[in-house]
Amino acid sequence: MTVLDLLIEHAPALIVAIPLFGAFLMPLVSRVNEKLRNILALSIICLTGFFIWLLATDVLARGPRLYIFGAKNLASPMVRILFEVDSMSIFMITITVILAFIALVYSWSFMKEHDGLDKYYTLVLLLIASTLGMELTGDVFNFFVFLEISCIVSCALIAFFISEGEALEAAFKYIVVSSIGALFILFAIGLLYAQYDALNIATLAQVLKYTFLDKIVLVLLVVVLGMKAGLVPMHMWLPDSYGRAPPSVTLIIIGATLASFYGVLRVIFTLYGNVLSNAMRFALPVNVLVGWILIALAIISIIVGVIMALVQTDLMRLIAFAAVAEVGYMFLAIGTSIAALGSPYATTALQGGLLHLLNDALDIGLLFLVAGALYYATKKRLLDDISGLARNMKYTTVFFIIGLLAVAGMPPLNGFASKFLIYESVYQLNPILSIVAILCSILMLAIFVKVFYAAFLGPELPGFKDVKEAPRSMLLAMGLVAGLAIFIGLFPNIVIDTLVKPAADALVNHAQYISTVIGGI
Amino acid sequence: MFTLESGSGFWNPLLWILIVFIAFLLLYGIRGFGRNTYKKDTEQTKAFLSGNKEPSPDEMHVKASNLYWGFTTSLNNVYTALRKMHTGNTSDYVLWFVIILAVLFLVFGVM
Amino acid sequence: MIEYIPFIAVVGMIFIGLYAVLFRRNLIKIVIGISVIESGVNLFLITLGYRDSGVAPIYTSLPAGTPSPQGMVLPVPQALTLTSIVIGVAVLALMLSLVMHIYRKYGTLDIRKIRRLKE
Amino acid sequence: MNGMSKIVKTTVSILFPFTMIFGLYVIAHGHLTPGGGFQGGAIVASGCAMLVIAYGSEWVFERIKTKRLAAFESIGGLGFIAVALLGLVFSTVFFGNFLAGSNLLFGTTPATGSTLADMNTGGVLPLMNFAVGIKVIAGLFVIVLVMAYASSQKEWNT
Repeated sequence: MTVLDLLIEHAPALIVAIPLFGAFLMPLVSRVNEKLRNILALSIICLTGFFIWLLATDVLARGPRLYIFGAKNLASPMVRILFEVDSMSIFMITITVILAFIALVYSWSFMKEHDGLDKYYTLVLLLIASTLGMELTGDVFNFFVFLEISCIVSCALIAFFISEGEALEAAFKYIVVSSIGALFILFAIGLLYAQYDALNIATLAQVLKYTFLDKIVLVLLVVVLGMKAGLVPMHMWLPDSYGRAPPSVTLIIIGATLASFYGVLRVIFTLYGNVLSNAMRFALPVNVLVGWILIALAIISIIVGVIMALVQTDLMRLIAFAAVAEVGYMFLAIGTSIAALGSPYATTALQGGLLHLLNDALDIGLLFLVAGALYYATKKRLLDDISGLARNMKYTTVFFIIGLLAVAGMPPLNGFASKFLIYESVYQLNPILSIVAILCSILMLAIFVKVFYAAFLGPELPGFKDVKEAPRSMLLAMGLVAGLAIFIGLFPNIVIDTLVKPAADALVNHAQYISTVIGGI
Repeated sequence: MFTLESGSGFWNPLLWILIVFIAFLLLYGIRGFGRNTYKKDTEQTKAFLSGNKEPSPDEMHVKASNLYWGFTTSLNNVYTALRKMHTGNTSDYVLWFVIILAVLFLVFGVM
Repeated sequence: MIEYIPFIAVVGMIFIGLYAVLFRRNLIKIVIGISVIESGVNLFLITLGYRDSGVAPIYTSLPAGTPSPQGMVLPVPQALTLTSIVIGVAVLALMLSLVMHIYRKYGTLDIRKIRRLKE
Repeated sequence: MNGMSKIVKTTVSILFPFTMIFGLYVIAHGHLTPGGGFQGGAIVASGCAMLVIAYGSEWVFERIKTKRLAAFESIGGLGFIAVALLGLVFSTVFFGNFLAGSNLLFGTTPATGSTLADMNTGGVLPLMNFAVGIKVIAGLFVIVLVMAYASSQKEWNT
């Protein structure tokens, strides 16, 4: 066994352990030197990325991996803590680590003038570790624990600008909503444990029978995770917290939100994968019912998100409402793929939804970074107060145009590639849904053209004569995201073939997920 | 390799860029047929406001909240309803969650 | 019948907590409501692990004559509950400190007045 | 926050050592009896909170630096993960219990059946309990101190 094999074997544990270790190291290091701390945080993320790359090459080539904590030979497997990594997890952790790297590069300059940065870096690394944990774990209770850690840490980070009352308010709303949600998840986990004496997802998926209690569990898990992902009408915490958190943090919180979305996928496709298409309700298979419920909520999300974004005056809040709409597109694709399970366009829809997950993270993230750069340069949040910034902030303007086109789904940027797949597949389920989605996408373009006009064009206001371009690290971060957006836009096939297709296959093929655990013990 | 198949259609970004490039070339060619009467730094380039003076940038600036006035006014009913929904009250956030939970319980036949 | 009483208590506590979160206006009372929901869920987990006349699951201090694994209560729900309690402490501390700072900024604890972020 | 009356102060002075000892006992015996790092840490931290209430936060602030407590908290967290990583090194699995049954520190194999508990068992569990204990003591004490500090500030409505 070579060193490389050993590293790959232990990669699932190390991917979570290294950011966790780094998080506790931060307060000690920042007593020594501030610059050293920033470099250390970045290198920790790079190291995590290296392990993710190692793991990804192995999992994509050889199928799911199992990592069992604490013991080599298993006497009673059901109570062991285990991580299970399949292609879907690989897809998610790749997104998370990319977002984390960009956020840390961005916060080098953005957070420079604030104090309490040792705690900031600790919390950021904890948030990254918990998000990675949510995506790697193969155990419902650990999922809950990581979810709660990410709630607590995100709440503390949202309240980072503690001198603003609104930040505190947003953080309080976030913690109330998410802790109630997490408690309901714990209740659902208790119900599962009471029936099947098991906590790990694969064992549960194998023995699940869709009893009365399982229905309760399904509803609880889907609704709570949907709320954490920002599904209308449970989305209201999202604009509050996205709009008030520091933009670099927002990027990582987007990652945590997407991890909740991943939870929905895991629950529906893997945990309930065996039973959904067999059980009946209203003379319909339950998967059709679940699919149409998700589609209905998704369409409402798209419409409400876009319509509300149009009238926002606060730039970051506006982008947050656009993020709600983007989450709606993802749920639309997923709902279609569940409702039409087995038909050829279901796979297309699933691939489109997953690709859109990546694109949403990048596009919305890029817009938040640009909004943060504007805030850094002008110290103004409201759109009415800013004007004519394109004269002094040339690079930022270019990045905003890229983000604008990408988020509105204009060719040839990445947003179009995924929305194209979603439109085409949803059209085969029901044309009206597709038409609504396209109309809302056009409205989204109109909204961001308005933002572009208001912030970058127009006369030069006297207060902004000597506004400076954003510092270099922020430009680098924005450039990285923009570059990725263009790359995925021009070569969507490369991403789909290497990451998205295996992930979609892993979701649909839940028998493999189950047999990895049952066979591996 | 660069063509994205969706089962019923396809999307090729490079092809698209090629077409747009050709379209731009054509437009540029058509533009060359026009007459060039534009002269820099003359009266011609100034805004004509019926002889009035040009106002200061502050007054001239159309604020973001005034854009799309027609759209928001015609959808006034929708906006009133949505504003009523977004109360900003934390209890209401949780209430929506409980309502969705209850509705789905009904749909799935738990209650 | 008697073994159902804890479950009834669980449902009761969750509903009381939800009532407090939904209809009380004081921030502190909302925090208490969340705490009550959490206690209800913890009680649920503990009740799941209960076994009639079971003993604590410690092998070395087993009373003589107890059947080895069958006579013990389940340890896993207890571990889950402990984890949940630890998380609950963190959430509670965070919420209370947020309430303190909110009171300082807004001068009120009424949830209906703490809504600068709306629409 | 000012201190309370002399009676309270005296009572707290007498009770404080016992609280400490009990908390440390719960931490140290975490692998044998109910309790462990978090519970014991909470007991110790509540003893410290008692001190804050009786003597006032300023009295405590003169003697304790929150920065040092925060460093202790990091050390606790680092220790926990370091022990887990050592498990990876010595026992080839993360969180592996490499000390159990090794006849080294905490390495004796416990006797089954109804016997007296042996302190020298448990492998890495006691070490993890100590790490968690340090972290929880420091963390909860910092929370109490920061809350006391925030609520003792004069300008409340700014």
